[in-house]
Amino acid sequence: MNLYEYQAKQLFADTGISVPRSCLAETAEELDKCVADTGVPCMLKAQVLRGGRGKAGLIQQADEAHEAVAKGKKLFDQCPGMRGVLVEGKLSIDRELYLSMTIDPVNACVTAMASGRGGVDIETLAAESPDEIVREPINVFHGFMPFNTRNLITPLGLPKDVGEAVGKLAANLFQLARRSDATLVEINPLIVTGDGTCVAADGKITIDNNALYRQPFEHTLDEYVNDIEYAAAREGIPYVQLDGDIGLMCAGAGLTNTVSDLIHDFGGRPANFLEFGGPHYRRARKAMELTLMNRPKVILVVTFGTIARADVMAEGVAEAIKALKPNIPIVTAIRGTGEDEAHNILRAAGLEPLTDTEEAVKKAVALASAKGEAGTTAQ
Amino acid sequence: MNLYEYQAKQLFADTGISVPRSCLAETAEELDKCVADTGVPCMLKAQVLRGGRGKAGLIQQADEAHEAVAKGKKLFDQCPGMRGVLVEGKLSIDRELYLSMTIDPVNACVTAMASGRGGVDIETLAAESPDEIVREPINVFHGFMPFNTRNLITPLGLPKDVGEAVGKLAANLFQLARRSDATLVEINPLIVTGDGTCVAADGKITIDNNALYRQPFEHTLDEYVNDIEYAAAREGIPYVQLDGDIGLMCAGAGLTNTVSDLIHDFGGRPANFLEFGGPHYRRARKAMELTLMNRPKVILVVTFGTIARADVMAEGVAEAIKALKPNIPIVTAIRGTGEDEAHNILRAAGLEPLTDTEEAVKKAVALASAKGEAGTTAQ
Amino acid sequence: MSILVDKTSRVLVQGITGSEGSFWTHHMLGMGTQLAAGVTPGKEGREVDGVPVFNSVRKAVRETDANASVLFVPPRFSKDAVFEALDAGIRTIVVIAEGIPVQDALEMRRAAHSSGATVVGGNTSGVITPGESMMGIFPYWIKRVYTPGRIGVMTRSGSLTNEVTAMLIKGGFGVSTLAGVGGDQAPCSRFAEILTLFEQDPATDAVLLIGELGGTMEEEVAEMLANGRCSKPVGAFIAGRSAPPGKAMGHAGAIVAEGKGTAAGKIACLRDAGAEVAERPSQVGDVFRKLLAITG
Amino acid sequence: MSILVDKTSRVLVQGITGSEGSFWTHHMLGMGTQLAAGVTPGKEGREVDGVPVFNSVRKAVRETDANASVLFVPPRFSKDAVFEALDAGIRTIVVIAEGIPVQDALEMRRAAHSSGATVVGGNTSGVITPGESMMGIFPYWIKRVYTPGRIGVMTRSGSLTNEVTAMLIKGGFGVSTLAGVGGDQAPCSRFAEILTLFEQDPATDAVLLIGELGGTMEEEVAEMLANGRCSKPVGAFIAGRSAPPGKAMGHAGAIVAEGKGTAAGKIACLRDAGAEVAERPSQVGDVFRKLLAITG
Repeated sequence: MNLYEYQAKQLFADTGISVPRSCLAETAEELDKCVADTGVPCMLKAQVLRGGRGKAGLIQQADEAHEAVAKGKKLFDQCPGMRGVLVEGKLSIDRELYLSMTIDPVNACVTAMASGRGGVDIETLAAESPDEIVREPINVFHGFMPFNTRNLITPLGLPKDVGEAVGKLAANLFQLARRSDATLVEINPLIVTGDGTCVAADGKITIDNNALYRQPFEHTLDEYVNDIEYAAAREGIPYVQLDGDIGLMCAGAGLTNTVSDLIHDFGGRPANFLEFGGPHYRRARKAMELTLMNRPKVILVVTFGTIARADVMAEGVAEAIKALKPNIPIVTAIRGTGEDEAHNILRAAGLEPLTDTEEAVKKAVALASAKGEAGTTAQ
Repeated sequence: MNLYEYQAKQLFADTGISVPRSCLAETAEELDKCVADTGVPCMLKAQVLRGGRGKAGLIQQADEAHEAVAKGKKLFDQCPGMRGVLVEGKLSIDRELYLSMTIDPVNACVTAMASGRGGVDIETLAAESPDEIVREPINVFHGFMPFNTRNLITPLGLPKDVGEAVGKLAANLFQLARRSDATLVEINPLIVTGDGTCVAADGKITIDNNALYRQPFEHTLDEYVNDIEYAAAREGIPYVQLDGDIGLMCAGAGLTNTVSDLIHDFGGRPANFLEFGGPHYRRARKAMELTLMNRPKVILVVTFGTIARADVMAEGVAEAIKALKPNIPIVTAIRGTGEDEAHNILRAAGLEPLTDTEEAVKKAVALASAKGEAGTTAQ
Repeated sequence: MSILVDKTSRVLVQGITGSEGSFWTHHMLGMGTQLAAGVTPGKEGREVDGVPVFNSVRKAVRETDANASVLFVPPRFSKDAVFEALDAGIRTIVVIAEGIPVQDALEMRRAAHSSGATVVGGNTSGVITPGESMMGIFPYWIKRVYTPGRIGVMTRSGSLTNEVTAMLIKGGFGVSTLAGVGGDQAPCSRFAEILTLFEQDPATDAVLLIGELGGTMEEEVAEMLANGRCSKPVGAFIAGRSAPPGKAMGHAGAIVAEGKGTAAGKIACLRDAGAEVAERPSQVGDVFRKLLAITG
Repeated sequence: MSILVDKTSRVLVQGITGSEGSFWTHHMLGMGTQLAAGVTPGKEGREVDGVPVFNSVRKAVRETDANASVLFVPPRFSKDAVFEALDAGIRTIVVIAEGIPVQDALEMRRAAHSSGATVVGGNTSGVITPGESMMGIFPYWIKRVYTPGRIGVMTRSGSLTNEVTAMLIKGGFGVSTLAGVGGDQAPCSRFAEILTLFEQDPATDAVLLIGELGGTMEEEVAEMLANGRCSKPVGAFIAGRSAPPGKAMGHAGAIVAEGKGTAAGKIACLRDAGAEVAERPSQVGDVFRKLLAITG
């Protein structure tokens, strides 16, 4: 889960990392007060979770108060329903650095990354000038040691006092990443002001969803692009919006991906990625509700489960059909634990229980491309 | 360095471990106020660093205020110059437990120890009922894990809520040991009161002298038994008071012990253990001052140094003789880096430069036992 | 022979008295697994399907010489359970739980390395040596998937494993050991490490890798092959060629970030390194016939 | 052959530009040690006695293939320096500093084990293979102590080592490797671990243990001998028979606590386990003549 910039900066401030003077206007009406509190010149930053805000015009600057308020209002118009506009005092920039903490699953460590070229997109920098990025692995048990600081900071060639300040800040950032279960903490740019102070001008923090139970953050859902993704996320069912016409209801992430690949191979297009295996295998009805929201031409159900028992899932599909009465064909290949009973249940529900995944995919693709024709509608 | 009980309890309190209500009377005059503050019945505990205070009558209890003050005054009389008397509220005792953290150099961990039989001397318990002591190794990188708590506490067979409280307390005690660079943290007894609260009724903490630079504790010197040990400790020179008549000035701990063993083997008795090698090898004069404070019959100097150069130490001995004019014989076996020059220096100072340790020891023993006779006095 | 677990393994079940733990204890016994003991704090003295329960791993190991452990423990307690097993000297550990915090997973992997142990998981079905022993939650009763043989299988997925392995068996092969490394972002064991075990296993002739988009585990295997650090033939199936970038496709580890970890990229580098990659599960039998130069 | 260090070792000096570091760099070179590089943060580009200086161990290792490191670093920075060396892949590390906090020493020892490394020290003169290489601060120029031969020496002490080893040489023997484990309460390597290395070293015929009161390192050696885990003869000298209990006798580790760790107890259990113990340094030659059944 990504945090908003203003949340990230609050965490920075709590960790002793300097951030610009700021005020969050949650509504357009609060802009006057926030601009007055912060003073001009100032920055106006839309608090949305998508990247590339600069290019999208979602970060503005203003030299006068009335200009600031006007630009802030425009941001609210551009992003209806957003979290707010962060009004920040403008910084005097002497230098822009890059600093982040990420996860290295291979070496089982946190990787600290720093660069003397901040403000640039780090992936672009990594592709164009990899030597300008310093990477330092931090042992999770030993913590951020003095030698880590030296390894990370010395190559940046900073003046001694700035280097020391950045080193201390990096150690704090590592602590923050560990303590807040972050998979990414990024300050880009980290501004060195004229008087040598280091200030986090932007902040990006991704919190591990698996650790939210021990973190104080509310799970925000506004990174989902549409209502169905939002609804699925609220239910905790893995779902990704796609643009085809075959509604997928599969169990198991790998199998779902494989079915999607096969659909493409055979000339079809999935309408969604949806996975109702694991803890969700008793929730076929909710899965079908979500799938139908996309108005697909056909529903394809493929499972091969262990704990996610075939009979239970088949029963769920049968019940979902009864309740939701989908007016489109449904193709099933439900296998695994209890599959014989599952097939009986499916037959009783008027469905043909296929057992071969490729055969099922081919059938679904054919049904979806048979425009206007009525398929084997359930019921 | 050992902390006083009142210091240990302050650390406990800072760590969230309950301690009895208390007041430290630093002088007899403060007893009235302390007893009034604490209330009666109360305990009166002499703040000295030696063990076995109970048996020595240095812990008293009193039911009335005037009795408390009188007993406190008596403690001040018994231990002139001591740090103070700790006046503590008396606890209602339901159960007495033992809990400690020590260092295990073999497994490179902190060992948590607990017993359901507190208030008893732990060495006695270890000898008599080793099964009643639970030992749990705590990995210094992983910290006090929940499974450590279970392993330590479950065998004590405590009621669930008490067990949980003791487990939490043990985790805190581990943190305290790590954070304060302690080599021993002991609560004996840990009192479980009638209402199930755990209170540290006594506290013993030993801080690693090598880590004092990063700890807030002042190095207290009143664990030294006499003025010479105190003076040596102030100089940082390793010194132990013994009861013989051969004054030892050696370099290197192992060599000093060996020379002491040889003295015993050949029928003599060292007056002291003193080691002026390592960082002190230029301090022969201070070493000789300390040695002479014991009024030995002979001084024996044995070294075999590397960085502690023989020539420098010989020069130091020669200068010390000039300055201190000891009226007793001095036997030397100074070897190692620069030994040829060392021997010239010693000869110039009127000393015979021996090279064999056993020969030197035998000579010193003979000189010490030659009662009343004048030895080869220096100068 | 086999890797990680065989009929001589004395398996411990942590969390044995829970509903999952007791359910799968029954099935692991049914599969023939030698279950030495179970652990649930506070439940010492009980039995689950005849398996004695202890309060702590240390005691269970002391009393029963258990030497491997499978964890049916909720994700938030998995780190503690793994560390307890490592502390008690166990060196083969399977972690079933899905939803373990990544920072915990890093610590588990690091601690395993420090102890010279192999921790497999989390978010895995576990490890099974068909016909011998099972540490995990496999439908071993589905004979068209769990048939003994000489192909080592390593996978990130559950259902897909059934799908693909069924095709391997259909092709006339069987499985030496099947090891699920799990679908998490930071699994405690990685494909390259499992492949090293298969390389040393005389009962394994070739290895089937069932991979998917995201991460770098398949690329690490390709590097191993390219460097000649594996002499056995490797066949692979990689899911997720059609997945859009930037989205987690079900598994936490299945996300294409910054253009890295695409299924297409993985397939290309595996092929460059000499592996055979099946386009579809149904081709897996042919792939291994080709790899092992079996005609007919 | 030898243990820990020999003429092929490519030695790094951490803290090379300090007064101790540069002084002993000169002497290590004089002894024949192959000094690959030095490290002092901020001093990259300099040379000390022709040895190039780098800012970090990682860079020094990358540029020079150094594979062992000796630390001339103040006690409060020793932990950082050891962790830096381990992180850079160095697996043989000698820590000279006296006065390292015990909690740091525990971490150093634990981290060394986790990495499969050997850290020797602190508070030691180091390790010397006479005639080949030296990582430490030995007066190798005193030929009556540092003569090559086939006896491995391990010791907790500095000056006493000179005293006792001189008697070994006087007795007609020489030293394969001399390793000082140091006088601290929690040394990073213990006698039993060093003895295991000597046991495996074909250039070592027998081992001289120079011990003293305090701790349990001598008892661990006795246990090793009693369990048959060392086939080579062990001779010992133990200092501190006359020391009073409860006092630290110079070394932090030399303290008899709770009646444990007396010199008499150590001597008794070593003898029970089959070691020969000299009462006085002057007897060491005879002890080894007896151990190696040399007549005359």
